[in-house]
Amino acid sequence: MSDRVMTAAQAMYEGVVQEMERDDTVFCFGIGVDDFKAFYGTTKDLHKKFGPDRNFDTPLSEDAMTGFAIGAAMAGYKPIHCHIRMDFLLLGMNQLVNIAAKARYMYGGQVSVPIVVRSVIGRSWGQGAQHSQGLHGLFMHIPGLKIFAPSTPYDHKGCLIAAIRDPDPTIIVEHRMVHQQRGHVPEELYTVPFGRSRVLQQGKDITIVAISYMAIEAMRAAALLEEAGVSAEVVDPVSLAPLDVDGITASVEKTGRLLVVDTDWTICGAAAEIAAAVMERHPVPFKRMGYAPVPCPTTKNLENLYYPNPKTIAETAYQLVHGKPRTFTAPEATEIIEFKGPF
Amino acid sequence: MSDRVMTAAQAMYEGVVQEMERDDTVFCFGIGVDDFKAFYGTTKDLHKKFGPDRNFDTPLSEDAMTGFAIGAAMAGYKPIHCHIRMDFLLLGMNQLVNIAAKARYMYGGQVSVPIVVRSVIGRSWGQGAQHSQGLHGLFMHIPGLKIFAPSTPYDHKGCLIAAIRDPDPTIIVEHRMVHQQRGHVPEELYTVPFGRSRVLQQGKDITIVAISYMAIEAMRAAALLEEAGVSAEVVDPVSLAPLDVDGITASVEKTGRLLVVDTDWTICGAAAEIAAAVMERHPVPFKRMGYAPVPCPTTKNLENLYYPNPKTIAETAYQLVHGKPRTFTAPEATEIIEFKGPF
Amino acid sequence: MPDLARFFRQLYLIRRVEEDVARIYPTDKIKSPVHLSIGQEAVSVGVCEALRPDDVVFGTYRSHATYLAKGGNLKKMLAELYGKYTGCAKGKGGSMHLVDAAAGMMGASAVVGTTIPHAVGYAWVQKVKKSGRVVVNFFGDGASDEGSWHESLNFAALKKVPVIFICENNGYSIHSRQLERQPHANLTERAAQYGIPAERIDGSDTTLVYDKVKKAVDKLRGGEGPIYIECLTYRWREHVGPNEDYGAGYRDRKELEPWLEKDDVRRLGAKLPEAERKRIEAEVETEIKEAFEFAEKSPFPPDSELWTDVYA
Amino acid sequence: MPDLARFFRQLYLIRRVEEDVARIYPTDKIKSPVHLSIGQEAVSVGVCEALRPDDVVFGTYRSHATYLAKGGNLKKMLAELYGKYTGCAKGKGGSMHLVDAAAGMMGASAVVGTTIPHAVGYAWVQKVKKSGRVVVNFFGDGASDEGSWHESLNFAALKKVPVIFICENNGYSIHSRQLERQPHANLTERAAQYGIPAERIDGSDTTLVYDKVKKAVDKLRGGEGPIYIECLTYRWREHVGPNEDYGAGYRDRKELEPWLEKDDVRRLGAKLPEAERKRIEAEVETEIKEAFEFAEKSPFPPDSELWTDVYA
Ligand SMILES: Cc1ncc(C[n+]2csc(CCOP(=O)(O)OP(=O)(O)O)c2C)c(N)n1
Ligand SMILES: Cc1ncc(C[n+]2csc(CCOP(=O)(O)OP(=O)(O)O)c2C)c(N)n1
Ligand SMILES: [Mg+2]
Ligand SMILES: [Mg+2]
Repeated sequence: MSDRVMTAAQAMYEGVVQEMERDDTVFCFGIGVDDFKAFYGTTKDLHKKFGPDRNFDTPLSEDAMTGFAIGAAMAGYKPIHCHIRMDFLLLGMNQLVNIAAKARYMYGGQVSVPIVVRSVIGRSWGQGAQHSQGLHGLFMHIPGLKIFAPSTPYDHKGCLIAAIRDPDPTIIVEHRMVHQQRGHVPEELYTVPFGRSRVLQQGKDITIVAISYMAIEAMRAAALLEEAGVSAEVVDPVSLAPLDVDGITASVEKTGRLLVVDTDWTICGAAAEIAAAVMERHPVPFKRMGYAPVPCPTTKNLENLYYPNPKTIAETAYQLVHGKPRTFTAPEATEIIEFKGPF
Repeated sequence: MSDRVMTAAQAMYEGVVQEMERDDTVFCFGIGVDDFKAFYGTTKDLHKKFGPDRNFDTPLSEDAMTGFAIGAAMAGYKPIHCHIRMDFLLLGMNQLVNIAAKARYMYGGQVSVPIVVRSVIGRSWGQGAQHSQGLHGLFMHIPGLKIFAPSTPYDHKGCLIAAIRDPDPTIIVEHRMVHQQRGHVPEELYTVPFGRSRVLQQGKDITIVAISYMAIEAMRAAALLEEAGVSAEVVDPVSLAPLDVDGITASVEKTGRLLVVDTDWTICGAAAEIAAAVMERHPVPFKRMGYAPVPCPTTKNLENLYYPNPKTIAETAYQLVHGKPRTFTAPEATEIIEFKGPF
Repeated sequence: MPDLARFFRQLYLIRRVEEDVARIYPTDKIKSPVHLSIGQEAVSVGVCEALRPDDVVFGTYRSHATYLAKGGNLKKMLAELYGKYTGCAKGKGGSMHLVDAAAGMMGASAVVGTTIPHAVGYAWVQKVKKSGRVVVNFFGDGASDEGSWHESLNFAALKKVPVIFICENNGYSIHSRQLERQPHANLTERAAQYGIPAERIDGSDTTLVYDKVKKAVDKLRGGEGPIYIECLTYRWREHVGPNEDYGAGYRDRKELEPWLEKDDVRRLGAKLPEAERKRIEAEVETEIKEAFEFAEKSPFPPDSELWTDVYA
Repeated sequence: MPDLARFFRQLYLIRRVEEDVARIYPTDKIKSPVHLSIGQEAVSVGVCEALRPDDVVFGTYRSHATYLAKGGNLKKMLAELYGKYTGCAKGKGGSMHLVDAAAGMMGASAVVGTTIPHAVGYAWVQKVKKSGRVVVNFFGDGASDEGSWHESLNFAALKKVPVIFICENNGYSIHSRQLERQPHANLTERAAQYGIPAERIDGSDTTLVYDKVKKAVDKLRGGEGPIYIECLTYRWREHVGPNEDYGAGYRDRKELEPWLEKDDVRRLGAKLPEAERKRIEAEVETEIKEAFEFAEKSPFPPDSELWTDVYA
């Protein structure tokens, strides 16, 4: 159904509209959701469609706005709190970690906090140290939170709907370069399950587990690897918490090698966890890739070194498979096509 | 020199006094540092000794007080910011992660932020979900931060002095049950190096890497294991960032097995990182232990299940060494002796 | 119409429960911190008596009074302090996390200032739903230092939500006086700058608190909001734990004296006919005795409870 | 004594630099966001002209004006925007993180509200050292929503530190008007409640800003502090990027008109003898041309720079 091909951002928009039609208690809020930029287009005119109480702007008050969402959720509503940058979640950490993740437990089951936190990784166009961070590693550390990090338009819609309907606090890790990816999206309402990974491409020589935008880069790397005779299985975890350790391990049992590629740092990150969890069950040769362990530089030539890319992913995978290096020639970087400035 | 045996809390006090005598720009501040409880006795009367500008109380404003420390550090002072609970650092995350860890980098080397953040894990006496957390896993994830988590009185003094003198932002993870441990502490000023682990006990069958209070529990477990004929090498990482991966790996190369025990959750935590980093270099059978992946319950019987203890550590280690279970009988839990309420 | 007998009953109940908690504390049966409200009961009672059962309150770690004043179950509270399975949070929360959703006590947090925005969010939903329900948030002079206070008041005023901010100003955050943390003792004036009707009152006068809150509640039910009331009060015991601490050096026992004179447990008790007062006292004593027995006898949670209530 | 020629030179420099940044932007040579101060220059110039070189300022992501007004090196600024190794942050920071420690520009952060407490900490050290140096913090009406604003003002007032809070109120946070985020446009009155002398002034009048700040600085050097000044101003271009955005729907071009009339680049220029104005303009144009050439010609940082400046 080629008429149902759309971007991930459009899929988010479609999903939220359908859920807001279905359930009156669902509402969006956050800085800029009702302006003409409309949170990357994903909340476009929702206030006109559903009224100003269901899509509204806020002051710059990430701490209290997170608490506000928690209070509204305790009262039975389903807030979708939108952050144009994941970096700003650091201002809401106390509410997310000390309250949202713990409320049901410390209140002995009397209280639920079904909030959805949408946060976008702002990589591209020289965002620098404070506007480019993927920080899902921090949140995976905290029991009580659920986390999605979709890479396909299909999963964007399905994860959003699942998050809205779920009684637990859920963080959706988005990526503005992923927002522009296109793919088939069914019209009907559907959910994507928590705790289930998705095999994006089957392969037999190595399992590449790749998160968010890195799933897209990994698919590009897999194409390069194929030319070099290496068959890579690309697995998108989709759900970072709970994590589909069984599913990922099954793939690794088949291929015998593991490469984890993240849009985040590897130390105490998803890459560390996935590697450790798989190794506990089925030890194989493995490697981790992610941000260079430094703050993100602004200038393009250093930024290019900071992120894994199809070339470095293919080279690392090749080395793991064959035990020797091989140089790959990467196609032109697509970053600027996927998101162009100024913001 | 038995006259130099003291508690870790006393060692902290001695270290800070000596550094404040040596360097006029060193100062302590934080909620309650100048009251009669004196931050577990570690800042006792420093304001009387050095004046009210060098040991002062603050409003409840963890976010701005962290920023205040950063500003004072930029001006060339050496702030020691004291938090009676590590849980409260979540309110200062934005300043710690978005500024302290990144300032020198994003300002191209023009600015340094030599702050010391002391934060105490408040386990014991029914602290519950929000007053007991070790959260060092979160901070290890962030490049630009340095982290110490000492377990001996000797290292408490040496880490504090090293942190004060270091030009980078450093977090010291303390533990109020560790505060009561006694040991030899030299009178002179000395530093403990970043990035160097400490072998607390040599052994040949298994390496137990154990952090903060878990180093003490691991030593107790090692005694149980010895009775069962298992020789455990107990390694205290001391410095969590940078981490002494080489030193830990060398121990694992010798023993052939690894058990990591943390006072924090294992998912995306120090235990995940240590396991993954060692496995990348030298794969061996390993296990991770830490908080149960739930918020901390308040009631004692559930809390006992939440934490690793000498019995469960010994049992896990034994299973790793012998591939079969064995039940250990633990001595009376020492928790209440090491810290008794009400706070 | 304020019902003095009812006020007295609630004040007496809270005072006596906490005195018994303090008495039992040295036995270590309660193995977790307790922050007593002794001396501050009039605030919770005055406020909660002006509320409907379906109105909602959010508290702090110092919430024994709030919980009981809002009609929270006493047996479940004491069982919670004892860490028992029959506690309001199954023993998982303890004294700092009292909750009784059925009674409209929506929870208490041990991280200072964190429930202020919860109350705003909860109240915003009431406004959108036009439920007529009112939300109250209790917090201290210390909590007012936190950024969440500013952000929450600003947003509540912007959205005009039906929330009453009750600042229980006992003059201290742990051992720090208000003027050691704030340049002026003018929290009410600060709150007023957000366009919130704000008033500072004597929080030891139950009837006064009741009257002010009653008027506020009436306004809020009509769709106006928020309102801020600073209640001056005094903590008689140590910040945490069962004892007095006038010897610790940070405050003098002289400070306590005027508050002892204004103690509404005594003042209101004295206004009741003696027989009635005695009857109420006897009833309450029985209730308390039964609740402690209930707590003592109840079982600890089964091990499996470690794993429940994390995810739904 | 205000030196009008000097004011004009600084205003003209900043205006022209930013116009050229906007002109060059579509070439994609500057591959990072730019938040232009066009229209707001009078605030930075009026404030910084009243400071000594060893006084210190902290800015925001919108700090081209602040950086230049404080005497930051123009070549290094443009090289930074171009991502070059010769930039003030070696290309690692970009437009949002301008810094020139030697000139007293201590840095700018892209997370709104984060530098307010830095200024307080820096100023506190000056007070303790009795250095006589003064610290200024620039932030917006949006930043005033943040909890850090409340916490920082409270603490600065408590400790009486020599900091001047300059609220550059341009009426918007991105596309949100102040009254869409705050119940009243009374930030000055809010600040005053912390016991801080606070005043709202027309931020388009360089001389007025200068006079007010000069008086404030004199007070602070004597050991008093802090002081708060809200400067009303207007952002002529879009929030981020090189263009105007009056067609976007959130504001009308009519709003701009009064500000165009009060434009001090024109007003002050007109007060100078024409020859002097022309000479200044020519000098500045040369300086700008050279700086752009410098930026263009400079090399990008070597790969090894990825790894430096993380740890000392
Ligand atoms: C965010 C945070 N900072 C510090 C603490 C430590 N602490 C616990 S209670 C308290 C005092 C709070 O004072 P106030 O709000 O006036 O309430 P009171 O105890 O007087 O009832 C402090 C500082 C905490 N629990 N949370
Ligand atoms: C903590 C935080 N929240 C949100 C943003 C997104 N953001 C960037 S600039 C801006 C507007 C801030 O407005 P104001 O302080 O008035 O400064 P102005 O841009 O008007 O100069 C916002 C909301 C951010 N960078 N940081
Ligand atoms: Mg108080
Ligand atoms: Mg603005």
